[in-house]
Amino acid sequence: MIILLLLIVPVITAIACVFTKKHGISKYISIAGSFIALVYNIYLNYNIYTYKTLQGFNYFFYVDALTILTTQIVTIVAFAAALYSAGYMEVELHDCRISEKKLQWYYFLMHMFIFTMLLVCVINNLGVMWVAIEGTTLATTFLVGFYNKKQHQEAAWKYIILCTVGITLALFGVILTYHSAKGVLGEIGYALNWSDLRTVADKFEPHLMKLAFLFILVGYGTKAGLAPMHTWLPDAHSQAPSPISALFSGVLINCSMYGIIRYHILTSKCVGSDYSCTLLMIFGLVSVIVSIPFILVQKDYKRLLAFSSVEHIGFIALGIGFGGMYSVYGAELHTFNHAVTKSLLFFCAGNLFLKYKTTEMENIKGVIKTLPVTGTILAIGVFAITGTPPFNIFVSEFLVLADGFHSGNLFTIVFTCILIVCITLIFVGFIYNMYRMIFGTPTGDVPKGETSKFTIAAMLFLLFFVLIISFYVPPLLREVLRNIYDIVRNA
Amino acid sequence: MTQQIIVNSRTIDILAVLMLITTIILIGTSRLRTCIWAYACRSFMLTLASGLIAYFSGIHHIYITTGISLALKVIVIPGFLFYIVKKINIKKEVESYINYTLSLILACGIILIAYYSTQNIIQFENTFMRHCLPIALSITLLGFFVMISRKQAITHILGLITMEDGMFFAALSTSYGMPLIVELGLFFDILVSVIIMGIYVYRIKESFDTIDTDSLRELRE
Amino acid sequence: MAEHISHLFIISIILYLAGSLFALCFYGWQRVGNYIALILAAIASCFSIATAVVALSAGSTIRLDFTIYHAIIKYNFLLDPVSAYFILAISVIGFVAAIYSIGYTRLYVNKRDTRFLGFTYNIFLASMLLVVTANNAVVFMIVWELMTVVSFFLVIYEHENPANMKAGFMYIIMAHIGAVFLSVAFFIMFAFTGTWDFGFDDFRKVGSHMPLIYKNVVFFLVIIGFGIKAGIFPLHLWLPMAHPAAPSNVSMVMSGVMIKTAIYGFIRFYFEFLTPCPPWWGVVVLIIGASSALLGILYALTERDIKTLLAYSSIENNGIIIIGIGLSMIFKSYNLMALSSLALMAGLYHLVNHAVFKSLLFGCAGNIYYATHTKNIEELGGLIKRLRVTAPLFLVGALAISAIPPLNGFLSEWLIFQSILNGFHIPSVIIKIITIICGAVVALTGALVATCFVKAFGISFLALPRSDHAKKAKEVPVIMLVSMGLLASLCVFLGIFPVKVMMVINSVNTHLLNTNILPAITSYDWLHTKSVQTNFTDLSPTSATVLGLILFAVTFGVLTSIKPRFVKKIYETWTCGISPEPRLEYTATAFTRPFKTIFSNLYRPQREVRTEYSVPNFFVKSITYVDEVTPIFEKYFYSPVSRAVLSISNRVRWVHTGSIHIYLTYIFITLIILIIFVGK
Amino acid sequence: MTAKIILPILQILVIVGFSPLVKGFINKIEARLQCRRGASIFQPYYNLIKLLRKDAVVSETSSWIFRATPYVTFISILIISLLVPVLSSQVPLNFTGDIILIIYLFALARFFLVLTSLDTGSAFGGMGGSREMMVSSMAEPAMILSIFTVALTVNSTNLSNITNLLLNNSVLLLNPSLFLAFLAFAIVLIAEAGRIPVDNPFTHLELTMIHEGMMLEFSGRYLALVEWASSMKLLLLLTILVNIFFPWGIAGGLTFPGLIIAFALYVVKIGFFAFLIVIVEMSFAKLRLFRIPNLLGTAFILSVLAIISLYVVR
Repeated sequence: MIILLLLIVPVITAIACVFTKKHGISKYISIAGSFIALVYNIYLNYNIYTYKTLQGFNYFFYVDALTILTTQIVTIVAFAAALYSAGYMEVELHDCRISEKKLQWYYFLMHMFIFTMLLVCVINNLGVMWVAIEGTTLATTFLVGFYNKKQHQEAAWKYIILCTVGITLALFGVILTYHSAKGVLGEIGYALNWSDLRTVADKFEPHLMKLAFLFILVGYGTKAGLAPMHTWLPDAHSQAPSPISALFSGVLINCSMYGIIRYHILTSKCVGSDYSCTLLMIFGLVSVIVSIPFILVQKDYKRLLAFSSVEHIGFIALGIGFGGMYSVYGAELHTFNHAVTKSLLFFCAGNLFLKYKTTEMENIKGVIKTLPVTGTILAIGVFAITGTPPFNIFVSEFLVLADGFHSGNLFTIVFTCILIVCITLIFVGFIYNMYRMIFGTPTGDVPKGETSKFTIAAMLFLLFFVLIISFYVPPLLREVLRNIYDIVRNA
Repeated sequence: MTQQIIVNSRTIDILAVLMLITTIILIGTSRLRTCIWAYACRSFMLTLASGLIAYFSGIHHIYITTGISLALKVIVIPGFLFYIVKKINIKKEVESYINYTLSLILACGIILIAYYSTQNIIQFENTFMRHCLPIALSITLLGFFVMISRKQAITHILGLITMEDGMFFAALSTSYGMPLIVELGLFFDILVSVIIMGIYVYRIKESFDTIDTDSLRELRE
Repeated sequence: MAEHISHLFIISIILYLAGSLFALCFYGWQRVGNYIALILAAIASCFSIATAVVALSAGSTIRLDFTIYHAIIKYNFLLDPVSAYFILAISVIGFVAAIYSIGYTRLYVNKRDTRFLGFTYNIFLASMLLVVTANNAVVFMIVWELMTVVSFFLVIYEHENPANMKAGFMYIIMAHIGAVFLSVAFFIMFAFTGTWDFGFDDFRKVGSHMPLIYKNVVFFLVIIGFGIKAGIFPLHLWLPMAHPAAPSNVSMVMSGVMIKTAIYGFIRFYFEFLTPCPPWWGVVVLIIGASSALLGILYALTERDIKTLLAYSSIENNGIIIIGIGLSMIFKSYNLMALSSLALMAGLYHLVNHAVFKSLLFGCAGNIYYATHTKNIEELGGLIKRLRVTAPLFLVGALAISAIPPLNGFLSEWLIFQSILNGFHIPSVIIKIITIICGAVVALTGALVATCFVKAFGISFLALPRSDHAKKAKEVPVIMLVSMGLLASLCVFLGIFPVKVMMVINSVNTHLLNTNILPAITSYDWLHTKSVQTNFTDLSPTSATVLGLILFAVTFGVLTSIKPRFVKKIYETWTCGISPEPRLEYTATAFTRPFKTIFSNLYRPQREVRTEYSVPNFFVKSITYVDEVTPIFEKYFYSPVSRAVLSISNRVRWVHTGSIHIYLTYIFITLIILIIFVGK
Repeated sequence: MTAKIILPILQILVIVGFSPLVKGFINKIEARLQCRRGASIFQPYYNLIKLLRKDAVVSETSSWIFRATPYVTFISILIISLLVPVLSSQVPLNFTGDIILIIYLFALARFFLVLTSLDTGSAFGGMGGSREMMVSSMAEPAMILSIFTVALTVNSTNLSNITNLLLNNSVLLLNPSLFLAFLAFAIVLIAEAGRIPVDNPFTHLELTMIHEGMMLEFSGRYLALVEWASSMKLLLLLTILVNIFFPWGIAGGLTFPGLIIAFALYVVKIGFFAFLIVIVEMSFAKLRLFRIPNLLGTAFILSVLAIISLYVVR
């Protein structure tokens, strides 16, 4: 029941947003709703801290450490995005780019999107999880194409087609898993409950599971943005409104990754961890490598950030693939870090877009003078996202890389070395592209000053997490991460 | 009893092959309406198979899925597609990047791959799976292939629902369908996604004056 | 005792951080915020000086472990004599630079955000102190990069200038690459520690059981990693760009002490972590040091921008320090501990000397910039009459850096020569010869340094002003002069009373090498001062200075007695009959012209003379003379590499064609490949 | 004890007193060999006395550097003359410094001279200064290496110790490496002292002058000090050469007769090498400016060979 509450809050918020008579009030409803979800999630977190797992409706819902981390990320970024949207959309409304009715639908879709993501996490049944992941695509297509210009439609079309295709492929994986589970569990109904599957996964038919994992990896990998299935990602991220891009980059890809990890656990138990770990490592590394040229040579700052998401999701996959205690720990911490940092950067990008009305980096100079707060946060965020010490991403990347060396496996060490080279190149690309924009003499006649207080508040909210994790991981989070390792190693 | 099982599975096998043939028609034809008809036809056969399996196995909830499938896949979706075709007034034939002969050869290749990849699994099976699983996979992959090779946006939808048909059939033939709640969710998803795609096809037609996805190349590096 | 030291240290760090926060807090009053930050920095530096002094005199080792756990990272700090020595150098310069900044930042008041300067400056100093005390690889990397990032912001402080931005990019990118090399080095060693601690204590033990091949890899990684920070050739590229780009008060700290943190790294790795090390490591380090020293000064020689010149000279001086380190490594690997200690002493002595005189010189360059708003020495001249105090201060710095006795530069140069001479103890003939050749390189370098600084001082301070900037120059605020005076007197002190310094360094070496050589290298003489002594000879700069003063008194007395009333008549300089003009003066370019010709293989000078005639072709309207030096490392190494990376990237970007069909094909092919090759 | 006080004074007196004579001697010999009568051998003394009595003209462009330079130059050379063994191998002040200090004291003198050359704002001075720095820079490695060769032969850089050891252990002198070092040092000496073929001390023609160019603006007492310093430098370099490579006859102790003999032999040896310089000056033309590095490069190679042979022979 307590889990259901988490799901109900966004649904109610969504409906309230769209059916409220006063148009102006919907943004407050949205902020309040997401704030309640956030607080509630922290409460759930304490429950997990005490009980390790929670379940509801006869194991229809199942929450463990892995879930709670993902939902925590979802709620944090969702709250920030709600806060940010309030400011961002106000400006858009003011500039008459959208109508008030449309804004209400925007909030509706956003909260439905949040709902589907939460559903992905808390649902126990892998089949329903598939439905929910597909649901995220459907909820967001209109958000990608929100402004309804040519390029938005194009992005939305690519988004829905590529993601749906990917997810349909994943369905085959689900079916195969179900089939093999049925052979063991016999009775249908429970046969797709993850909490049951994980206990009997070692009895599954290995060939089936191998094939199933391939489909899952390609399918959910498309949604997660693993290369070479990531092609929708830069388009969708760059065309969606910035708060939505933040949700995309920060949490949506994590939700898909969450799905992959669930299957990874089953597969490793069934066929040994080498198989899925190696696949994850390869896809992870390919993603990191693929993102390099696009980060090095890039004109559009939102695309730059999108490609950086490809890199980071690759990194997370690698961390999971390394499979050591600290690399899994690091990868999961990285999920959190990436979510807050990348969302922060997308918020900065949103402010830039509001101010300059362009996403071309060449046309923007001297942000630090025009938008002092955004510029400063962007300057910090760029260092944070590239894994520069002392910022949070460094910590998680460091853990993963260290574990890569610690494993002593030559294959892993080679991967780690390549990874380090890649990270360095990405750093170069990021710094070069972004800092040309942040500093320098402002061009044009763009007036000085920040756009909205809400956007600043949202950014400071996320910056708080960035900085806190840089120096200190709260015990709650640490405990959650430890538990995740236990879950992944199936201990 | 054994005799019965063999007869049952042969029946399903035949239906499977028929479905495969309709999918190949989808690749082989150049008329959009024919494509939609082929889809409706295949969906019907799928529904038939579903009903037969429900009958053979005696699992009741499959009847429910059969019913929904009949309504959705055979009536609503093809109807919706016809409606779109009419609404946006597509006259052009379906263009393809690959010519028909080559398409068919590649389709053969894809079917081979499907058999090849499932061969490890099906050799232990004794239910309908022997042929059904590879065929289901073939249908999925062929649907995918359609999406790749055809230029028009509407064929993307067709390819996608073909893939979903394949999946549906796979689930049905291997495990007598998924749990009911999953099936319901699945149908809901298909319906919503087809509607959303339909809306976008319409919007694209409005903005780009064509539904040729070749023109959607603004966002690139 | 140990308690107090750690308290002092923590207080100083807290003060730095408080200063930086205060700077930000004073939102409306930029000046006040900045001043408070700088004053707090100065006070904090006093605390850290106290820390270092107490720690060095106690000779003890203090651990500071903070129990804030960050995942698995523990915040451990260790204050041993090595750290204390570096803390001393950093905080002395930090102190002086903080005072100097109070005056210098007036340059920026109302033009840009000076609070930011105060903010970053404090963090910068604090991060350097933490770098030299970190006792954990992760903490080290964190504070190391913090130092880099903060100094990057300082480099691009005047970001309107595209050249500064370029310098900043170069700096941050190269520094980051260096950090990556370092972290790989740490990772490799970490793989052999068998723990998850990352503590330096574990690394100290790892050297003995690590396979040599891995040690060699780590050795080279460390050379590159720290070498970039130290500015060794050919990894120096960022240094002559970044140091001049930063405001002068920051350049003081960057050139004076920041690049020394790399030396600190070398010492930690080569004397603690990777021991025992093979002799050839030392040889490699030695050769790197010697070539950096020579090339650094050769590039400094032709430079016209005074701050770039100083930056190149920093490369040279770092090279000399590295020579000391390299020699010490060689001796150590042959177990000649006393000599190892001597060579290390030479290096460490030069380190602190360089910190002092380079900060002095950068400060004076800052004065020049403050007064004239130009850094090009061709536009200066005649400043000795306008900046009456700055000029002698600069001269002291120039003399010190040219190793002219009795100033401090000479002492360390002398020690380097002595260590080189002691190279005859090395069993291997080839290493002996390399050592001696390095001695010749040091000698050549020394002579070139003198040339370079004669030029720098002579052209910018002497003769007639060459531009309006120089003509209108006025002396800078007193506070800047006072702080520079402090450094100048330090130059003299360190030169005349070397034994004090050597005692300090000896305590460092005793900790590091377990050899106390103090009795062997100092002795009392009849002037009751200590002289420096090696098995070759001894040296007493104190008595030499006294002697010089006596002789001066005698000479002056004799001359006065010969002609009691000596009259100086003032006339203009004879210039073949025309009245003297600035245009007739020798320029910096001309002054170093002979060197350009001699080393033309290195410089590859590109000369171009354009003559413009007026209407009848007999009268020359103007002559333009362009004389450029080809930056060979940039041209033949860095540019091709970066161009290759970019062109590959550009080609790969084609992958995103924009066609949804192609994208679908990627997924399809991936799936098929996986099914065929993996899923089977 | 008295000897310890007297000897340094004696040394200074010898160097200060005889340096103009060496110059006069060289000029005289050279004139004779060119079939001229030449000026008196004591002419340099007359010049100095005259100059010391004169007032000075100072350029209005110049600064205090200009006025400080003559003293700095003179004093630094004077300090050197206390550190070099002239008559006795036991220099009382040898704890003060060694050959490296001497080299850097020369550098001190040069540093200020070159600064002054820039101080007056005349182009000639700058030209002279620039060339002087070039020559000395090129000479530095060869000088250091040749001195290192000697130092490593006897394990000391202290001139007094070197002379002592070589005197007591003359076998050491029969060493090819020392011979090579001697050649290198001789070339360096010519360059450092500003003699033909590197520099022409007799000319004031701007294209050929190096050392003289820097001194163009000096007059009166200043010129005297600088001139004197440069002749002392020549004598000191000769003394170092003579007493390191040919230490025979130098007094081992501080006995009066020993010093007398030493002085006699010292005069002979200096005279001989001064004569050699004359011979060299007579038989070579002045080199073009950019040929000088080649000459000094030769010296460098010789000194490297010296070091190598030293190590290989050992």
